[in-house]
Amino acid sequence: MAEAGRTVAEAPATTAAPRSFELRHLGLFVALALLVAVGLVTRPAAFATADNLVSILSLAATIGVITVGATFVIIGGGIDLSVGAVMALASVWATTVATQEFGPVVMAICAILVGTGAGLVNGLLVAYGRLVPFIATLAMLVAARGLAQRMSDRRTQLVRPDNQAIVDLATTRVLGVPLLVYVFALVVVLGWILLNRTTFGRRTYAVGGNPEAARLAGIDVRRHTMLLYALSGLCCGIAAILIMARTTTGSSTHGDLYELDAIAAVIIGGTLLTGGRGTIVGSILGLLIFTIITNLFILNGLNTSDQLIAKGLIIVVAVLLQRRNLKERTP
Amino acid sequence: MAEAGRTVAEAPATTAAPRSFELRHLGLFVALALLVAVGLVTRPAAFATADNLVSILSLAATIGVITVGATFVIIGGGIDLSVGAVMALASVWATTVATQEFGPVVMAICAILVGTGAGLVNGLLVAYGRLVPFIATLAMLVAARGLAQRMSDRRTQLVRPDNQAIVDLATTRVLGVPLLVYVFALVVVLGWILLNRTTFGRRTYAVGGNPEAARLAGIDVRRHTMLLYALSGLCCGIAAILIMARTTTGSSTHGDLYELDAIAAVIIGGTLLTGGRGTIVGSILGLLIFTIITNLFILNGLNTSDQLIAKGLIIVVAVLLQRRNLKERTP
Amino acid sequence: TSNEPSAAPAASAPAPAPSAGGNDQPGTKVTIGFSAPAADHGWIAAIAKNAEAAAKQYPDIDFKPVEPTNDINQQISAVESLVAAKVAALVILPNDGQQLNQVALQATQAGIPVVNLDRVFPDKLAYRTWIGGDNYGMGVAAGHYIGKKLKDKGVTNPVIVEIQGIATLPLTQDRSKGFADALKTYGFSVTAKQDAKFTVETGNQVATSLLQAHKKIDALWNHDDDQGIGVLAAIKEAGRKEFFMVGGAGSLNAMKEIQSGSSVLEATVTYSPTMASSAIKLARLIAQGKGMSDLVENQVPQSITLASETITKENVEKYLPLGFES
Amino acid sequence: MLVMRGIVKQFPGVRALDGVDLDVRAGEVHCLLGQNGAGKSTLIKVLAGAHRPDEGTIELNGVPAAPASPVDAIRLGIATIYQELDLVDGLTVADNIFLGHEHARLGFTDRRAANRAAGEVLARLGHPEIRPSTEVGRLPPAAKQIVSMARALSREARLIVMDEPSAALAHDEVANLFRIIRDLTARGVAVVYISHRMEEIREIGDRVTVLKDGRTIAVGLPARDTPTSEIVSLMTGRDVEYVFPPRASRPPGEEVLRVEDLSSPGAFAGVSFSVRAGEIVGLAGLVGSGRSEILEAVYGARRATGHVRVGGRPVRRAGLLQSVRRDGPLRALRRGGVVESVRLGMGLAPEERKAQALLLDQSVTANITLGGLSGFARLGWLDRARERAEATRLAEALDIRPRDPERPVKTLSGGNQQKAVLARWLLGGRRLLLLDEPTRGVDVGARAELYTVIRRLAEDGIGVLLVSSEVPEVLGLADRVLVLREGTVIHQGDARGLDEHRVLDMIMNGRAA
Ligand SMILES: Nc1ncnc2c1ncn2[C@@H]1O[C@H](COP(=O)(O)OP(=O)(O)OP(=O)(O)O)[C@@H](O)[C@H]1O
Ligand SMILES: Nc1ncnc2c1ncn2[C@@H]1O[C@H](COP(=O)(O)OP(=O)(O)OP(=O)(O)O)[C@@H](O)[C@H]1O
Ligand SMILES: O[C@@H]1[C@H](O)[C@H](O)CO[C@H]1O
Ligand SMILES: [Mg+2]
Ligand SMILES: [Mg+2]
Repeated sequence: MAEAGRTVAEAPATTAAPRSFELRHLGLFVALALLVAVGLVTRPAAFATADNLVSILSLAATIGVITVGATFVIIGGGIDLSVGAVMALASVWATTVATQEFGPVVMAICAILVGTGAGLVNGLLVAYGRLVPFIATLAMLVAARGLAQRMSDRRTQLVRPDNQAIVDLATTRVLGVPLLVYVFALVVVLGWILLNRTTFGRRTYAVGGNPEAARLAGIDVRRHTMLLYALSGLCCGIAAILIMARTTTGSSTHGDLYELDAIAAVIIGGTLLTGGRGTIVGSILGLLIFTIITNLFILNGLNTSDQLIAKGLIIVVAVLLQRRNLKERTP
Repeated sequence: MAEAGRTVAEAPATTAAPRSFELRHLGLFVALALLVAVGLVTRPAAFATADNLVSILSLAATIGVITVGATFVIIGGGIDLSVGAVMALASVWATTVATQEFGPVVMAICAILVGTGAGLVNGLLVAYGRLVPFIATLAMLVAARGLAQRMSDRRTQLVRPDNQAIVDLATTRVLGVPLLVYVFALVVVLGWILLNRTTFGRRTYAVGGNPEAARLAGIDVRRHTMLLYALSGLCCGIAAILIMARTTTGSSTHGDLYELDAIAAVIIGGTLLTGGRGTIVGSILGLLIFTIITNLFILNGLNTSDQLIAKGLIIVVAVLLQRRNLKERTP
Repeated sequence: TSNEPSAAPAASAPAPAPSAGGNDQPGTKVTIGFSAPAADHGWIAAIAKNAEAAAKQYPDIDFKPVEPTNDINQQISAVESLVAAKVAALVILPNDGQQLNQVALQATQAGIPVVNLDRVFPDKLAYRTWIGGDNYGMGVAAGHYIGKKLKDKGVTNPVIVEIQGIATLPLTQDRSKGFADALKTYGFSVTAKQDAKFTVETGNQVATSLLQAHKKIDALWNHDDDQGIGVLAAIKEAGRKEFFMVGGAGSLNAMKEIQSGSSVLEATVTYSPTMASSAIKLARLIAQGKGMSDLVENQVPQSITLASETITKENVEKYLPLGFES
Repeated sequence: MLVMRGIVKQFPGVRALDGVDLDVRAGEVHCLLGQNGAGKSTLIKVLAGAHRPDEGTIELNGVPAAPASPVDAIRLGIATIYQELDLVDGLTVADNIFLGHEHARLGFTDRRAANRAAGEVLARLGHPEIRPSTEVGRLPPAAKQIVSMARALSREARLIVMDEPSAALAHDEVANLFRIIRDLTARGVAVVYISHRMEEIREIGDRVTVLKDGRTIAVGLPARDTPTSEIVSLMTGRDVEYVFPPRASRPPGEEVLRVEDLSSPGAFAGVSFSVRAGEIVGLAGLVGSGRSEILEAVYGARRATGHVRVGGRPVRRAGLLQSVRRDGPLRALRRGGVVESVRLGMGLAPEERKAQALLLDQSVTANITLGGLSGFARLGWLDRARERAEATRLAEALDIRPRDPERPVKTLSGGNQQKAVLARWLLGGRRLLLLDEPTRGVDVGARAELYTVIRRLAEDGIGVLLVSSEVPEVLGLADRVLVLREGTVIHQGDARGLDEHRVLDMIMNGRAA
């Protein structure tokens, strides 16, 4: 049943805005602008520097790549809880002694294959095994972390100096911006194109919005669903490369709780958990809001407890700002 | 006009499973039975003892109470990510020096009020503030943890010896079973009655299954939604009492990741994340499956990594057992 | 740095030192239960491994580890199951000493001696012996290293940054207190502190933003060498070199960095996971009713606090064999 | 008894109601007529408290009454059967009927009393076979419609509003519905009745109000005496020829579909027929006679045994576990075979538009092009301009209103949504169309256009398999008719040799021609 709304429905469309997408993003932009304003006021010197901007983008890059994949899965009516664990597994696999032998390119390919493979397993379980996505990917979360621990013997695996090329992604800058930010940007752009300009994207909305209708319209819903999870896994693989670059390590502890962060970014960005609606731009804006909040707190030296309280309040306020545009959710 | 063939609702011999609820539970029972068999084979002496059963139930009690509340929220089409944090906050509030002054009864009442209050705030945000439940309760999660840390100054607060009555819930046994297991059982029974034998329960299914239809039928969907979250908060308050009893402390770290565990139990129990369907019995069976898996691991002394891998596989197998009855799952 | 490093037990698979009194001679067979938090980072992983390795050396130990978990509720059940199995002694590294106090007390009351490892139970009735590191002392050691060095350089009003571990652990609070107290003796104080979660990634994230917040830093103390890998990566990424850094715990990786002198990491203060090996040995002795043969007393002492030592480029050679892998 | 004056309701970008008046007397059946999108459903939602009007007054028995919510309206004695089914699938029939006014004491439900009472209402509706304890999600559409009605009847209402209650019903069911309506009016209950079927208006209606573009343009016309042509031209603003387009003169071409011995347990058995290029084959039968199921099985969307061949070649099914056979008989046509069916040129316009066909959140364009997306793409890359142009062309051809192909489909009126469903398969590239109740909820004017379109498709060489509960529609449009009864074909023959009376006789009494 695709139409089960998860929010209290108002009269079906009392205020249905015909151009709600732009408006919804407007709300996010306002929230973002407010945060920037706070940054400018509280830490004028540190916040508005190009350096800090780059630093925010670098912080956002890893999870940002994952968020792109998560957006697809969620629009397609699913959910992927395994993202953080799959990224961890990919990072561990790519940094084993055996893999590192073959140099940075093979390491990168390894990460991507492991990520995509795990995603494919998720996809098979959900699409053909008919497991509820929440459960299938939860199982993958648990198993992937276990496997990562096993492979690494619970050690943090350093990227060897001769595979420095991986780490260069974080340290080499072009026009003052680290390569990994370009990778992030590229994934976002490709994701946007895939979602908005291709049949794959259109089918993703259909599969998530009304799977039965999609099926009767001749879409291979199962295959498509499987591909969505594989895509999410692919993104985890790419993210694994970025986290290896940033931390110079592969570790079973990487990506802890990414699933929550990624889903939160997607949803604050206006994608419905029930599927069928959403945008990449929204997800990225949502993610940036979260990242900037944390950055601001640290710049201002707030302690974690206060950070948490403030974060809760800010989330509520940010979402209230776009509330009006969300009124017409699925009835 | 009573010709034959005028029936619109008679299924002559449809193969559709007519009693899917029982069947679905059957799948869970089979999974549970298999686990018990594994326990009996691997650890014949330790597993099947009354003592071990009690220990499983004590372990399940805290999160079990929370799961009851979560079942309501999810059937009602929502989600509550804040359960663990709210429980932590309630436990901290109830163990502050100021509260402990007034003795165990006031402590218990305090925990319940704090839990219900936080739930009510969730409910107000979702129902009247129109926030997406995922975001509203995520904000509450974050804020409640922060507040709990702040109140406790990040320290673990011991239940004072003169308030031992709280701790007695865990230590006093009636017929060999600790009191807190009775509390758990009571909450389950009351929850079952509320869901299956009252108008509140019927309306919960309606609100989750088709909120627009519920509204048109004259149900105050918002008020009902708000009450569902308050109910979940109430359960967190009760769970806080149990965790104080078990750990003899209030702490901001209590209930970490309970949200995932509770939701997983509910969903493995056959409740749809999209709302409108589900049972308390299923949730409790789901929870017991998880708890017994852990218990088996403890008894068998498996190492962590292998445990995680095994756990992932077991989850998949357990759910495949009930797969057929879940065809109408979230897309 | 008072102890001779050679006197400390070796990090991994330390061979039982042939000691006086023949304490290592096989005695009555004893079952030792072991419960610790989930091995989700190097230090805890080293704890688990050291405990297991120590147990393996004694044919008279039947080692019974239970599922490591970060959930208190589950650790309670795990310990309960060990009590129910009537082990001869228990070694417990609790997620939180206060929260596990009750079960430890129950175990003790059931006649099972409890060796409390690292995070301490508040109630002395709850355990027979405590062995652990000196968290306050660790902070003090780091504070002295930083304070002295800055004083020597003649820096006034230095920017001192502290990256803590998990904020809600009492040991974190102890470490910070020791650090602040030691710095105070030089007239310095901590400029900014943030907590990470003992993982590489969180260390990296927190450091990235802290480096943005403070464009000029004089010294940085990071509580934990595991998360330190991430901290160092962030520092390299930002290309910052103007300050020096002190680590915590004493991982192999940190020692190598110190030895190579290629990064800002100049020193680390120890908090050695070898304590787990010792804890198993103590549990065995207690269960078998023996004392520590190097001591005069007939019984194992009630508490043993390891000293926190400061490892620098000068002495790192000696410590390398003790470093645990992150 | 009910007086509505100057009702205005504005949606973003649309003025759905622009000053509507309505007078309803106690004990009468008041028909509300209007084209698709005229504002009928919006008006009754205002009356039911589901929408709040921007302007206007409502009086009930001389007392101002403006229901601010559905609860209010129910309290005022207004019960409503909505156009879109408003049932909760996860609850039982009895739970649904009494939702919001449960049989309960102190909040505790009395299941037995509820089941008994539900049984009584259903019996009164002539459907004792619908069990009160059945989950509503398991019922076919027609049975759901009955449950919806039972719910309205269970409220002791003074005014019952019915928004296209007969759209999901077949002939005999409609007769039954009318019996109940007469029962009600005899007891002084007023009924507001919306339907696009003129003959129903004639039979049951007392007075007629006509809406056009959100305005009342005729009030209180006598339902029985006003000529159809007058009503239709009031509604549409022009004269509509309400006749079926002439059949093709050319003989049909080669077979595009051949069905042999198709059976699906519990639904139908031993069905064999074929459809030729340029031929329209109609399936007539009662609700529950298995017509939809046959369509689904042919389409590969439902398990069945037997042979299905399309375009002379066997249909290959793309199920995961399915072995592909080059030729020879296919067994176990599995779900999941739809992909292949669509690839081979089939298209199904299903019966339940909301559940089975529409992406409610998506634009009209996205909905129309969903079935033929690859036609607008090269290597997966969409040509959006061409896509939009094509969708706009079809929207115009079917007169989908409002004329904005970027509007979300959920903001369209029911009839316009139905047209969007049909438009999907008119895109081109089809060899065989399966149309299940294609005119459900479509207004008279648009219906005539639709008939022309379907006929023209046939002339272009497409085969059409048509299911409709309106026998005249089957007879008027189809070249050949299959009459079904309880899952078996009892008659197969040329449409010209049949009339409505004979078909009804066959489907009701099982008498083969
Ligand atoms: N929720 C909504 N948001 C925006 N526009 C709407 C909404 N609901 C209806 N409309 C518009 O209001 C107008 C009237 O629609 P309504 O559903 O009342 O028509 P109707 O007369 O019932 O038509 P039909 O015979 O097709 O059911 C249409 O133009 C429709 O597009
Ligand atoms: N109570 C029921 N539970 C499950 N399935 C049912 C039930 N009643 C009917 N069905 C299924 O629905 C079918 C009939 O419903 P349906 O209305 O789709 O028939 P139809 O002939 O296609 O009529 P129409 O063309 O009006 O839709 C039955 O053949 C049966 O398979
Ligand atoms: O878990 C913590 C950290 O690993 C720290 O570095 C040493 O103390 C342990 O208890
Ligand atoms: Mg309508
Ligand atoms: Mg049908």
